[in-house]
Amino acid sequence: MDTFLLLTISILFGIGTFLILRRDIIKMIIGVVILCHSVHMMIVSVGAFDGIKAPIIESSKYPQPEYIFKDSISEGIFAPVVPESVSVIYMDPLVQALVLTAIVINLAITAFLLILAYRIYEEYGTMDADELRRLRG
Amino acid sequence: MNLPVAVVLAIFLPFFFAILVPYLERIVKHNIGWFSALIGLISFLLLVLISPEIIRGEVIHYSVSWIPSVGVDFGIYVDGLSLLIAFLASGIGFLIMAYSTEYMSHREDLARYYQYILLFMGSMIGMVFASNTIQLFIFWELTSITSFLLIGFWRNKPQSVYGAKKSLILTAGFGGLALLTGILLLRAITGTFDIPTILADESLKVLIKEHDLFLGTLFLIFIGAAAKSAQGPFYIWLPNAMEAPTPVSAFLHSATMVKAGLYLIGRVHPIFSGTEAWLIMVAGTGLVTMVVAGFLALRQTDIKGLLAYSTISQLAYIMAMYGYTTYQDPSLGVVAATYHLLNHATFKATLFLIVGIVAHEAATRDIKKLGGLRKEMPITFVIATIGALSMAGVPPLNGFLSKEMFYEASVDIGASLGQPYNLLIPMIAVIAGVLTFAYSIKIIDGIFLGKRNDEHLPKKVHDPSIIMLGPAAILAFIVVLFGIFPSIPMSFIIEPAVSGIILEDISIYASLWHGFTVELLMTVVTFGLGIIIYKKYDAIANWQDEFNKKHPTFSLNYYYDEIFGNATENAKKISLKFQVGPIRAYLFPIVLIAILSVLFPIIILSVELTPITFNFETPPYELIVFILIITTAVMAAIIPSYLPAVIAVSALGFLIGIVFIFLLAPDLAITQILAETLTTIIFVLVISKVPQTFKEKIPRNILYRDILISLTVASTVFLIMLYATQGIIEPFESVSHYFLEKSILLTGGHNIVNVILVDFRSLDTLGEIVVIFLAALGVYNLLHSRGERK
Amino acid sequence: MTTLITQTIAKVVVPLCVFLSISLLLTGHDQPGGGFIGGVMFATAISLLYISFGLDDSKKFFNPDWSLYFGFGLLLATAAGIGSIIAGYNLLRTDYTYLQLPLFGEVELSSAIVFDIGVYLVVIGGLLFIFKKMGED
Amino acid sequence: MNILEHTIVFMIAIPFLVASLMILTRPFPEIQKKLNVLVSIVLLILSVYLFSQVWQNGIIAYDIGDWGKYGIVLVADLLSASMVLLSSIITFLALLFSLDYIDDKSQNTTYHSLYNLLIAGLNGTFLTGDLFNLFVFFEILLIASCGLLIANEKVEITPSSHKMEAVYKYLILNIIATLFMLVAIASLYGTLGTLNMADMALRIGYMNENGTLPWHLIPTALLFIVVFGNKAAIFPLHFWLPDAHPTAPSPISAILSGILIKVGAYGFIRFYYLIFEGNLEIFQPIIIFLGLATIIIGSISAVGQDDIKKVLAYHSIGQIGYVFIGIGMGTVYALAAALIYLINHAISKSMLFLVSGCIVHKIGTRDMRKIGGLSSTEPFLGLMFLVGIMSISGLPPTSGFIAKFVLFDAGISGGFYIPILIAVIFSLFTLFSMFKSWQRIFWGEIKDNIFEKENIHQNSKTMLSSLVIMTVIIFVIGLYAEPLIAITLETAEQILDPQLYIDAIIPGEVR
Repeated sequence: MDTFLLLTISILFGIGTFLILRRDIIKMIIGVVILCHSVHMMIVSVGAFDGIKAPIIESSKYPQPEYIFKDSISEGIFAPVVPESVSVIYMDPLVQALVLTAIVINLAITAFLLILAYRIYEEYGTMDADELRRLRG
Repeated sequence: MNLPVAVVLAIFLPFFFAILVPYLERIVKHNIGWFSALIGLISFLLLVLISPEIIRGEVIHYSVSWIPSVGVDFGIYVDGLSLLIAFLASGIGFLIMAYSTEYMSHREDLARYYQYILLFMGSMIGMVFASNTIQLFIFWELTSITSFLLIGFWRNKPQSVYGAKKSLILTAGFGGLALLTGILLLRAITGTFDIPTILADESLKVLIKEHDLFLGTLFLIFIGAAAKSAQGPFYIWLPNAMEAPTPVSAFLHSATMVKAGLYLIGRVHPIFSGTEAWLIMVAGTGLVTMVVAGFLALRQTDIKGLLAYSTISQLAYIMAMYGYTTYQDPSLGVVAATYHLLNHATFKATLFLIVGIVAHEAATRDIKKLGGLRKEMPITFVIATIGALSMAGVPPLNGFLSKEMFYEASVDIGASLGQPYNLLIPMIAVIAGVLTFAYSIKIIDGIFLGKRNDEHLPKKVHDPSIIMLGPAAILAFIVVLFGIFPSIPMSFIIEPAVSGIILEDISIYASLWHGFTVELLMTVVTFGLGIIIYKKYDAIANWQDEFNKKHPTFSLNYYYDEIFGNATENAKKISLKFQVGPIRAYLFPIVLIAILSVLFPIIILSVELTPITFNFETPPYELIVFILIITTAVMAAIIPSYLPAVIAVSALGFLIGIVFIFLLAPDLAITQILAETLTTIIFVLVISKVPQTFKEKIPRNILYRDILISLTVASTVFLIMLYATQGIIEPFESVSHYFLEKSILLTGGHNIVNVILVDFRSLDTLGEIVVIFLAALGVYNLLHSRGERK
Repeated sequence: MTTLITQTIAKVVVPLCVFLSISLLLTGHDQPGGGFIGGVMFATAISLLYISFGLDDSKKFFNPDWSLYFGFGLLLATAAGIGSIIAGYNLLRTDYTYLQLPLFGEVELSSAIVFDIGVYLVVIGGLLFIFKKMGED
Repeated sequence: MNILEHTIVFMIAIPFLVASLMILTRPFPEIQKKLNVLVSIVLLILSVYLFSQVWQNGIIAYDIGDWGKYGIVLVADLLSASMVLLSSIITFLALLFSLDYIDDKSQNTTYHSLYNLLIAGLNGTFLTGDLFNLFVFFEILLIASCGLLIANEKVEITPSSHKMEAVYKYLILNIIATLFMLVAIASLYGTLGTLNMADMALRIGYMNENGTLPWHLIPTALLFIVVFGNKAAIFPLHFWLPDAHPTAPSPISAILSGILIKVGAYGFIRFYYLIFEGNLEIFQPIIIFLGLATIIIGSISAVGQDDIKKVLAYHSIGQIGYVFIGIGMGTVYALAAALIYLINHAISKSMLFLVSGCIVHKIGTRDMRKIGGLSSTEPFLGLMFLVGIMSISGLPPTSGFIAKFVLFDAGISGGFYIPILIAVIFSLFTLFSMFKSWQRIFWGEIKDNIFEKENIHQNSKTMLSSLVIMTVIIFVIGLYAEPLIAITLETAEQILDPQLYIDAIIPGEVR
């Protein structure tokens, strides 16, 4: 996988970490958003194989099975068994599906968090997270 | 009747009726006391029924499987020792409940009172008959809890609350936990909870004594017993327990519950005794406690307090005597201890009942306000004198005999230990005896002799009715009877009990007059010194008061109050240190654990970092996007004003959409861009309602620290991801092959990402829409939580 | 934002977006798209409507109860899952068939579409519910 | 077609379905309530059935959509089935309680829907056999509990500012933790090529045997401490709990404390004893250490509180520490003890929160400095509270005693003397602060003004009945613990043999 991409992801993670340690609630939420972005890209980048096409099959309706799906640990075989001749041309679809789910979940949570921030402003009259200390002790 | 059934009935009858008491009380009203007393009597008679068997030297042992998975049975084990304590519990219980019918006002919550007492009685009987240690512990803790409830019977008095809490912490808490741990250690050594098994097996006993855990086991079990019997540093709970109604004090805190610890010592005597640790711990604690408590008893002005300290001191006699066992003579002291245990129950209960009567009639318990009541309360006076003189060890009462035996045992043990103990231990014994004698006189002199204190006493004071005098009279009669005819208790009670402890049959001869011996000399010295001490006491008391004023820290209660009284404030300080409020402080641990989780394997486990391949073949246009991503992220971080920062974040989101295009993920790119649009809209909606900026001023050092932390986290993540993106380890293959291969075949879909979402992993998608659903409901709740409250 | 220009644009764009979102939903199984993407598209379109006409004004002619949408959507998605149990399979099993339609030729019909419509409705309902509530506040 | 074969999935699908119905039936509040109670009973019965099936037939694996291990698999082994059963009991009783306790307006709108989704989240978390799916259910749990935290009680006891603050802290800390979970999942998938937990266990076991386990899987596994530790509120990840639990409405506090923090303990057991079973010797000392630290901080902090629900919340922290030392010790007996402890704490602590709810309902304050002498007017509540604190303090004859006894016994027979010593010492603190709180509330002088407030309510019979049921459970376990101990021992044996779990999902394989 592209090392520069990994570096970008890590730096984004670092920036996100820096932001969630701030006092400003909006900055914290921005930090959470950035962390989410970083994690999403991370998941996509661990995809099992680097293809050259998006995982959308254009061709035949019924492809002939090429892989063997079986587990035989005693022989050191873990499903699926991919023959030597096969080279995968598609990107790993699973990680993309996972990230899609994660994006949606994080969208919902960010929305909730933002409105919570608004309500906190209403209650406390400030955006300073350090002022949220009525429950200490 | 089947004997085990009788025993089980004797245990559970009180429990059963304790539950019924509140309902019965609605029917029989204030006569509930008599009803409860009847239960006590029935239990007593059931025990009488089985006593011939025990006197013959048999034991009743019967058990059923209860929690077999951990090897705990429910069983009964009746021998002389347990029967003795059970007789005390049920017999004195009966007398106390009868006495209480008159003592307790009808306005009190009688149902609760008798309920607790019956519960206690059942627990006590159950405790002594338990055949395994866990069962013993269960009933043991039940007695502590019922004691707690009874001490706090008058719940709105602050002293009751304090006393109840103290007794609970020290007996159920400290002692109970120590005992439980000790029991578990014992089981770890022997592999069983069953008491008769351990008692019967000589090889086990040898094993225990040679085991590494022996000292710990003995220590913990001893702590449990000492806490219950108010010995050593744990004595402090007993004086405060006197806040209970006086019959309760008589029953629990002198005659029965505090004997539980001694019972336990007697029970484990065959297991642990004969070792030096046993001698030092048990006898040593007893000897120290008897002197300290005797001394403290002498200076009490509250007669109930005086009796409390005297109880501690008397229990210490018994404790010391049980501890007197050396390698030479396993039964040394055991007879005397068991006999004194019985005697103490009789005379101390008598005295408590008298105190109850006096306090009831004269409306005070302060010895300075009392005095000269002998003419008005002649019968009470006689009974009280019998009790007090027995405690003082005056012949021909039973206390005299056991005191003599105590001296004898002390001399013997001293002799067997050699210099300097042959003088030291008898001396300590005599000092304790002197103090006992002095405070015994003080009770009689303070209440009944001397001048009547008209200033404080009510005009008319008289003997109470037969209901209150009866129980005390019966106990006093026993005191005299056992004193004049010591062979009665010896052959019927003490012999079986002692043989239950030393595990062999024994025949004891005792008589009131046993010739001129060293012990008799010691007794005479005791009486002489006792009178002198009592006469000179005022001087000692003054010195003591001075000392206490100068050194307030020289007291166990001081430390108890320091620890538990100020516990709330101290603990609050600690909790404030951790629960500081700002969320940043709570986020650090998460970040730190993340960092540590990478450092830990590298440093502690010193794993080898396997070589990896880097890939720097990035097209320039992608590089530009990466640089833009970082730039926008940094802008979002450093721009103080919200709107530009949000726009920067939004741009970042779109750029990430472009990265997804590079990664050949069209669905993701569309989703990312649309989701970013929506996020931005909500962001803008929110920041339009709050101030446009906050302008946090970050101190230099915090800035550097946070940057350092962020960089560390970033490199942590980088390191993990670098290895995680090295591809799937041989010989594994990704399950993605399945989706690529089967998608069209099984679902007919060409867009595999979508197929995974709606077919292969549709539960994830269902979960994801549930999160949206929940977010919508959550937002509703958020916005409506203020509702009408504004 | 409630200017004539934006309103005019909205009048054109919103129906287009709605149409696009429906087509994204329906073709999702074979092309990029699907219930979630379609739903977000729809939500974006309606939020554009809300923004350009103002929430209060747009309520006059267009005021659905979005909570019913996401309630019904989840019901549909779960029911689609349970439907496969009634059909004798495990939960959320999907199947497909090819239909010969006169105009379109051979069309793939997947049972997953029901589930996807549920997703679509929840996304629309949930996101727009949040917008509306926040906007009303 | 046998519909009962699908019991395992109904535990999740029915609450989903009902949650959507609750939104659609908002105009009919009475129907909502009755329907929800009915569904709770059905779920309770189904969870009993599921448990009995697992008990008789062994581990049940259910492929969602029949895709085998490539899709998402739900797995009911003894551990997850008993956790589901426990959560059904607690949620049912808490629901009964909340019917008359929660503000009517809240109930008509979102409460029942959120409640069902919380149940679904719990069941899903316990049953899922897929790591990413676990993440999804964690998020469901998170948002559902946040939504419920801000539901209103009939008594206006908690200012909404407190609720906002508590939710904010709870949410942020959990979001960050779950993001780390995603990092860890990414790392695991990138290395192993699977998300199925059984498959992962198989592959890691294979690599352990061949000595080719890549080093970065150890930090990845340690990252899960953040995730599960945060759910379980172990030190130093517990900071959200003392804010969130007291702030929530009492029945929700009961669920949060009773069952939600157990999700973390469950996660620890599942993750380390299944997937990283071969590397346990690295993790066990860490778990014990964290458990002890949790006990110490929880027990000490609890002593210093004046707020009755805060005392209970801090005790939840302390008590979860005991569960963790049981998990860390890792023998069959110790794991069984940890489970017993967990079950006991779930029931006793929920009951205590419900009793405190009754007190709040009646008196309108949580501050113990303002309450006193309640036992003369509320003897029944006093008794219930006493039973609860006896159980938490580990006094016989309650279930708490059995729990403490087996845990200490397991520790001592396993040779863990120092951890057990610390645990014993700090259970004294538990006893002290629990009984002190009881005395402060129920003994002492009655404060004059407590009954004069306007917003006091009588405790209804349904509220009290759920307390009574819990008391009965506490005593039944306390007096006849054999079935529970036998079941948990069997469960622990199953946990310690991951091959059983793997076989159920990937049949026919020898590891």
